[in-house]
Amino acid sequence: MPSYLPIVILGAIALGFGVFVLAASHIIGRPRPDARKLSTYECGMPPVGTARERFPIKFYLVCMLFILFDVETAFFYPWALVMDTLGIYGLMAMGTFFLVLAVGFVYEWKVGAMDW
Amino acid sequence: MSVLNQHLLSVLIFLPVVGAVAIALSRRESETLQKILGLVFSTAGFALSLLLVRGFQDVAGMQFVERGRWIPAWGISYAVGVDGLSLWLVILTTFLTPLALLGSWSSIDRRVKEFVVFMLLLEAGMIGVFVALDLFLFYVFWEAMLIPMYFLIGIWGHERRIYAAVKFFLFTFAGSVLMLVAFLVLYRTAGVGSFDLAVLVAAPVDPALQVWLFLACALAFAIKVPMFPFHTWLPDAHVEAPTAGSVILAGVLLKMGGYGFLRIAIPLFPEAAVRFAPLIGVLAVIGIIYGALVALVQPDLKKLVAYSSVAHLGFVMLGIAAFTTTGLVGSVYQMLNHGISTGALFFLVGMLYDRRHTRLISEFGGLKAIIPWYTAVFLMISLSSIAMPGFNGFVGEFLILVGSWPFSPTLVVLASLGVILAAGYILWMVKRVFYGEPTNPKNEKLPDLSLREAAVLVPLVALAFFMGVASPLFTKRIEPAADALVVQVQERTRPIAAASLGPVAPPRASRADPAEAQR
Amino acid sequence: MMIDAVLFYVFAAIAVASAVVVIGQRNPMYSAFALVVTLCSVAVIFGLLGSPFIAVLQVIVYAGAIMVLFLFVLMLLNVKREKDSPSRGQRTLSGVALALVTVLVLQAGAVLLRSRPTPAPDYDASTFEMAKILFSPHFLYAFEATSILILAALVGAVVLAKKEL
Amino acid sequence: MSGELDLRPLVPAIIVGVTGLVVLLAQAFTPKDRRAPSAPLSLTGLLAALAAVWLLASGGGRGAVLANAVSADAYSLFFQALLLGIAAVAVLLSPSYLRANGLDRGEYYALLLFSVVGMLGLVSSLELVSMFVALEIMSIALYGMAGLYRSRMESQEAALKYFVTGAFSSAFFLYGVALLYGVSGSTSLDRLEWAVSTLTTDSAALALLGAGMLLVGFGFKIASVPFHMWAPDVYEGAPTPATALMSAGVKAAAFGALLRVFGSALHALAGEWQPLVASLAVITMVVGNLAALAQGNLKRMLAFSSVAHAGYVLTALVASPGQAGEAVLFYLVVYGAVNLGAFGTIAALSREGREPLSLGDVAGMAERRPALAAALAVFLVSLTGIPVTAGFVGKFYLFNAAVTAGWVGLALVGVLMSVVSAYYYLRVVVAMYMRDPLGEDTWARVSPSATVALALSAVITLVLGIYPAPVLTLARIAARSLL
Amino acid sequence: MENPAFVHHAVVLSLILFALGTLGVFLRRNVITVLMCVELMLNGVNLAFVAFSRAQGTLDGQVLVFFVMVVAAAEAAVGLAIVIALHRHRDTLDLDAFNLMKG
Amino acid sequence: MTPLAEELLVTFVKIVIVVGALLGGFSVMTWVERRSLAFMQYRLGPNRTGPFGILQPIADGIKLFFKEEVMPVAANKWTFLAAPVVAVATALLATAVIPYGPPFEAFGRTLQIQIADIEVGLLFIFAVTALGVYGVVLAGWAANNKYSLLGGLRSSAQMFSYELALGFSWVTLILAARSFRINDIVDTQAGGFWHWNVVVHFPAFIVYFLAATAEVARIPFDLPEGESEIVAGFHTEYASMRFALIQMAEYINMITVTVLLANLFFGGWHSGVPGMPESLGGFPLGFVWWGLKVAFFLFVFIWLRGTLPRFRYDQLMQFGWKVLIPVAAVWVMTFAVLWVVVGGGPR
Repeated sequence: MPSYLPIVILGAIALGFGVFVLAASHIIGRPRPDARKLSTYECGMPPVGTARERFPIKFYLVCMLFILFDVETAFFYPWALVMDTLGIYGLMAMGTFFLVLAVGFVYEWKVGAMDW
Repeated sequence: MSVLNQHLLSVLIFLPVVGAVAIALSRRESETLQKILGLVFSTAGFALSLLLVRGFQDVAGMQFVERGRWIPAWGISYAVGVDGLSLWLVILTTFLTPLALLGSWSSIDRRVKEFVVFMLLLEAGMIGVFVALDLFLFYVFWEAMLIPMYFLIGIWGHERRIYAAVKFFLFTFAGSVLMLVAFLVLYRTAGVGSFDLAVLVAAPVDPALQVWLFLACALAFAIKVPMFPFHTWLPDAHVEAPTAGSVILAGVLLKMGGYGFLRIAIPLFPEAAVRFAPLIGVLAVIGIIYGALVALVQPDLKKLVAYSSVAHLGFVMLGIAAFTTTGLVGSVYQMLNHGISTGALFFLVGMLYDRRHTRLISEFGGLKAIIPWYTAVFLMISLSSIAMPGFNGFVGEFLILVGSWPFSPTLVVLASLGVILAAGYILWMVKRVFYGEPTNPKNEKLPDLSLREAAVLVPLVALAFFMGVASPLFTKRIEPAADALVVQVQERTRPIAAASLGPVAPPRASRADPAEAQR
Repeated sequence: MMIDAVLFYVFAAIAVASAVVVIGQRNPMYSAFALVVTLCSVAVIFGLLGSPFIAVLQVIVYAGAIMVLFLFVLMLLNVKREKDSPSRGQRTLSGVALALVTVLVLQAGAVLLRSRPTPAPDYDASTFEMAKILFSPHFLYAFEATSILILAALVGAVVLAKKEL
Repeated sequence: MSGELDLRPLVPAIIVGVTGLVVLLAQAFTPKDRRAPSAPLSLTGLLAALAAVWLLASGGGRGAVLANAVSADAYSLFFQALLLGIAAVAVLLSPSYLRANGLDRGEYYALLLFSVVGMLGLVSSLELVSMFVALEIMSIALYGMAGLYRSRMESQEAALKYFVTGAFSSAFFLYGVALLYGVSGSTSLDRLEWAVSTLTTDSAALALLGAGMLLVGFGFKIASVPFHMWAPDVYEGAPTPATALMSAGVKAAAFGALLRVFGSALHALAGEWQPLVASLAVITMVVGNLAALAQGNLKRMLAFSSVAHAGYVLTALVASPGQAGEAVLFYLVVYGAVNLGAFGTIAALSREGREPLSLGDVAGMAERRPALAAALAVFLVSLTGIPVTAGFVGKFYLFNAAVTAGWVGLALVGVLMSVVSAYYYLRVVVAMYMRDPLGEDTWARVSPSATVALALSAVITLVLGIYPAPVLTLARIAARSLL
Repeated sequence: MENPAFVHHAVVLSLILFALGTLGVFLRRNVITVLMCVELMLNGVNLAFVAFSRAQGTLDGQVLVFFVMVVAAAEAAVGLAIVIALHRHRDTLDLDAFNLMKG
Repeated sequence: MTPLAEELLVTFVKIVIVVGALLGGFSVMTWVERRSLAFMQYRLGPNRTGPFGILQPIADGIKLFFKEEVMPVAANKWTFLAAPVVAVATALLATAVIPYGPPFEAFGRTLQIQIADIEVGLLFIFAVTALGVYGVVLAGWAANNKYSLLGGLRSSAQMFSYELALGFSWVTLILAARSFRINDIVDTQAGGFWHWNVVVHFPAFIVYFLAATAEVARIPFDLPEGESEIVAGFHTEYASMRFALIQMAEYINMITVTVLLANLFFGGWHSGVPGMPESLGGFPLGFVWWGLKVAFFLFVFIWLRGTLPRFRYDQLMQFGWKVLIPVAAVWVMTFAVLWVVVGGGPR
């Protein structure tokens, strides 16, 4: 049996569980909807406009930083795995990589991309 | 040979360039200085070019040859030299340039610096074309002089100058790029790894291919000449160009087409040349008659002269197409004549234009009484232009007609018709402009020739006479080269004529030696 | 092996179906969701092809990071549906593109199916081996260059998106 | 392992990259009210890298290092010198333009340097993935540069269009790499060359498919028709010095890689891809030139002209790798100098967000700015390909290569299109020299650094037109190391 | 390791994904959707690399996926930054609307 | 019974055990948390349902099941419904590769309560957690409520910001263990508590602990909810079992990170005292040590909640980016240098 098969089974079970629970509650629950209940919650006030408004660019910047540094960590994992066989060479290779991105990090910091 | 003699041609080419650079570096305002400098440099060039005549030997083959490595990777060298075909054309160039500068002394009144610079660069390019012995070098000069000419027409020309300049440029450029491709194909098929003319002449090219290559080259040259039906750029360019531009254009630039045939197209592709000779001859005669007829009806002096050029150069092409020694000599001689007489005519028209700012024949009349000296010069140049015996034009056209007789009596007869027509349009024009009563009151106060103008015209008139009288002095230098060319072409084409009987081994021995091949 | 094959075809079908949704949806939000599904299915296929590390990476980088960025931007900019009626020219263009791509795909697919390289020799396909290759001198240049690439993207994105520098 | 770890070939790229980092940090640590010394730093870095190239070259270059991933053979050294020179000139052109348009930020220079790192990598990679990463570094940095003009919508649009087409083409490039990897089991060019020379029919089809996709990817980068549609918009919208870098540098680098891949690694398939390249060349020349005829905007006109020039360069690719290499290398030098000059002239006159873009803007330039007009005229004449300018020698070389390979038709199309191009190039010359100026001369005084840049370009254009032999020899040596 | 039979089908799947992405780039007008389609194309590339890696029995293909992913991430970051920058000027993401420059 | 069927059976049993334990753990945790918090705050907490209120979670569950389902009309129906499913599914999936307790001998084979032991175990968790963000994003977007959307953005931004630090904190462990398998990492810590990673990789531990706390949005990092600013964050509009699922996911995640904490940094099932017997009367003692550690850290989370105030959102983000990530990254490089200098750890 392939080693990953249990994961697939678990995944199916997990999804099934979520769906099942929702479905069960849907069957059991007694919906008595009215307009007020179904309106969007806005601290008791009638909702103003739609929620789909524009939000600060900050969120984009931080997410952008995240994905770029995320791929950096993606390189760290295999490196950590084989670091033993690489020795000084691996250290230098990753050190250079790291330093370049550290400069990027410092730049972002200074330019205020991480200020909230 | 002295050092100067060894490098004489290079000096001739680069002296104007040096002058141009020097003038370009001078201050914008010092216009007189620039004019004087231009004159000094070009006159010096002329003086030096006379050394060529002195050192020239009346034999075939290149003289004053100079070779230097340039782009060795492709077998491109800086190779220059003169022979009988090019000698006088070089002199003509150096001769006309100072005159042109002098002639436009006062008529060019803005951006003088650029004018002089472009004139000198143009001179360098023209000399380069006439002395280049390497196809690449030839092409470089051929195209390079387009630019100054383009500016001369476009900046200092008349009302429709921009249109004329662009048309001139595009026509000649379009023609020459095809020539470039032809050169490249030749380079590849010849497989000698060299652009040296002599080497390439010695390497035979498949006749079928020759046809295409010849056509490509011939197109470039025919446009430049210009041969009918590629002449349409010429009236525009001539009319719109400033006087100096017209003079150089008519006097030298057009010769490059004919020269190209003699130096490039025919020696390289003799079989194809022989095959197309009848076509060229016919087109040449059409040009003669067409040019004359159109000139006849021109109301504009400059246009009339321009169309007369088409006719005159038809003679040149006829002589070339005939391909006899006499015909070739006549063609070369006629090129010189045309340079002098048409150059002078453009000067004269320009001088009139400077005075009246019009070139319409109808604006004039009875000028003989008002400006007698001018009239006298005009008359003499006109006679030269219509090939009056005693003048240079006669010698050239006579040689051409005689030389072409074996080629095609019919064409000769038709061409003779052109001579008569030429007499017609020129003399009619002279009559309308100079004779009769002064009809236009605006002409009454016209001044006669100034000293400067006289200085421009006198050498031309003198030369027109001299060349009419002492033609052997000139032709004997041309003859050996022309003869050698004819012999060479005949040698090359004979085996082809016999090819139907079976393959004939090309005479390798003679081809291995470039100098031999030239002869 | 049977299980592998079954799973492969199941997830391949899911991948293609959701990819069709990606390009067929007018609402970019749904396209994004569908793309996440495609990416995850492809990740499973990576696993089936014996590259668990790549599979995991696919989820981490694509699904977990890149697509989140897409969703963020969609949410931030409040992207609406595409306009319903493309112009005639566009429809023609789409038709032509569709036809062209279909033909090319059929051609290329045939080529791909025909060209079966020699069966793989026995080799150690562990993540450890892959990591060794990744950090071998052969890829050293690409690896280090990657850092510059990320840096350039970082600077470029900040320069473009930040309100004030 | 240490033997393989000879990093000397990478020194120029490392210098440039480190300079980029320094510039970035300098910008980050410079207070808001002060200006970071970005331009001098960048220039120093580029010149240092140039010196490194020279040292490498005088040491005889290096073969492949890093397990055949990168090399400093004559070919890549030639390109590296060229690209560094182009970048240096672009840097010289930048400060005055950036200041005139309020864009004077260190990020610009950092991105410029990063893109140069990418270009350097592109020409020295012997391996498709390194090549791809380098290509992406270059592209991504340039996306940023194109969109740098934040207050102008055109600039953002340019960035978008460049980005979308760039990303799209990268995907094609990559799929091509994937297919070639599928054929050879490796992305090393030498392995690929070996694999391609021992193909079965089925895998040959696969390899060809890969090569085709690679060609599409490169086609976008060199802006050959039909992958050119981004070029005019991007060239127009981007800050002009960036456009200069794009047109000169990107094209050179992309051709450098293209030639390496197709000329040497995939040469066994030449019979198959050459017709493809030839037809690309023809439509590129025709469409580029005809489209340029219709342009009123100088930058757009130059953009289409650069499309057309990609076509000219492609004509040489049908020749044997050696000869094609020589011709392409030399032409790229010429083209680099000329395009830097042409765009540089526009950039140098920029003032307060405006730059001379119409024929009316340059009308009568010859009387007001004779030297500048003369320089621009030289560049345009060189683009046309008329002798005593380098453009002629370059085109001569390209068409010679095509003719030598037996593709006379290609050369014919090339020269005829040159005639067409003469018309639109000359229009600018006409405006400058033969028309009267309109209104006051409100353009900027050309700054000293821009003067140096323009003079350098003009001198190179003329000198290479008159005496090209030394550079030709270098190009030949460089191209030979490709074989 | 023995090759499962579906390796070649995986390559074809990669081609299909790639083609669907290409098609999407042509069909969709929304910039962000177009970018997603490019990601889809890159994903097809990744699949091709992995499948070929398996078929060829070399691990290089997997390594290449790394680089493709980094590039995809970088492209997404820059591309979306451009989208945001453009959105600041114009309240649309329709590719056809970006036609300031014409000629 | 064929081997395959046997394996499948074992797998099913494992899955049932793990999922059941997690769901049970979730219920118990809610009770424990409420009671403990109450005690810390000098109140009683739920004490009516059953002895000590122990049946409270069941009551809650039943209540939620019968609760009325409400969905705002402006919401995006399928996305709205998908969000809790995604949340709970990813939370459950992440537990697949974690070993719960030591391997032990039973039924003539070596067993371990671990659903799948795959090569890239640790990264699998990372990947699935990364997918967990979608639950939040979907929920926030689908409801079409300003608070939900902003809350969703905030939560997800917080999640991936700390995910980065979390990911970095594992790198040195992988380096030392030369493996992604959690079992291998646990095994490197055998032979005494000074081998525990909390000692060897102390900075990594700090980073992990803080990042994990933030990742599961526990106090002091529970910014996604903020009654005063964004109401209940991304799940403002959720009620009934949909809400329960989201809660469940959060608690499962919390259990996951706690189990990981015990496994990765505190020696897992290793006692930490040399010479301690492996098993007592056939019962593997590892379960005891392991259980104690997990229980302790679960309590620590509650404890923190009872004692600490919460950050401000800007502080939270800045802390993540400007402190945690640099520290984690620098530690990785430092450790690598040390590793090379020392010449590598024991193999």
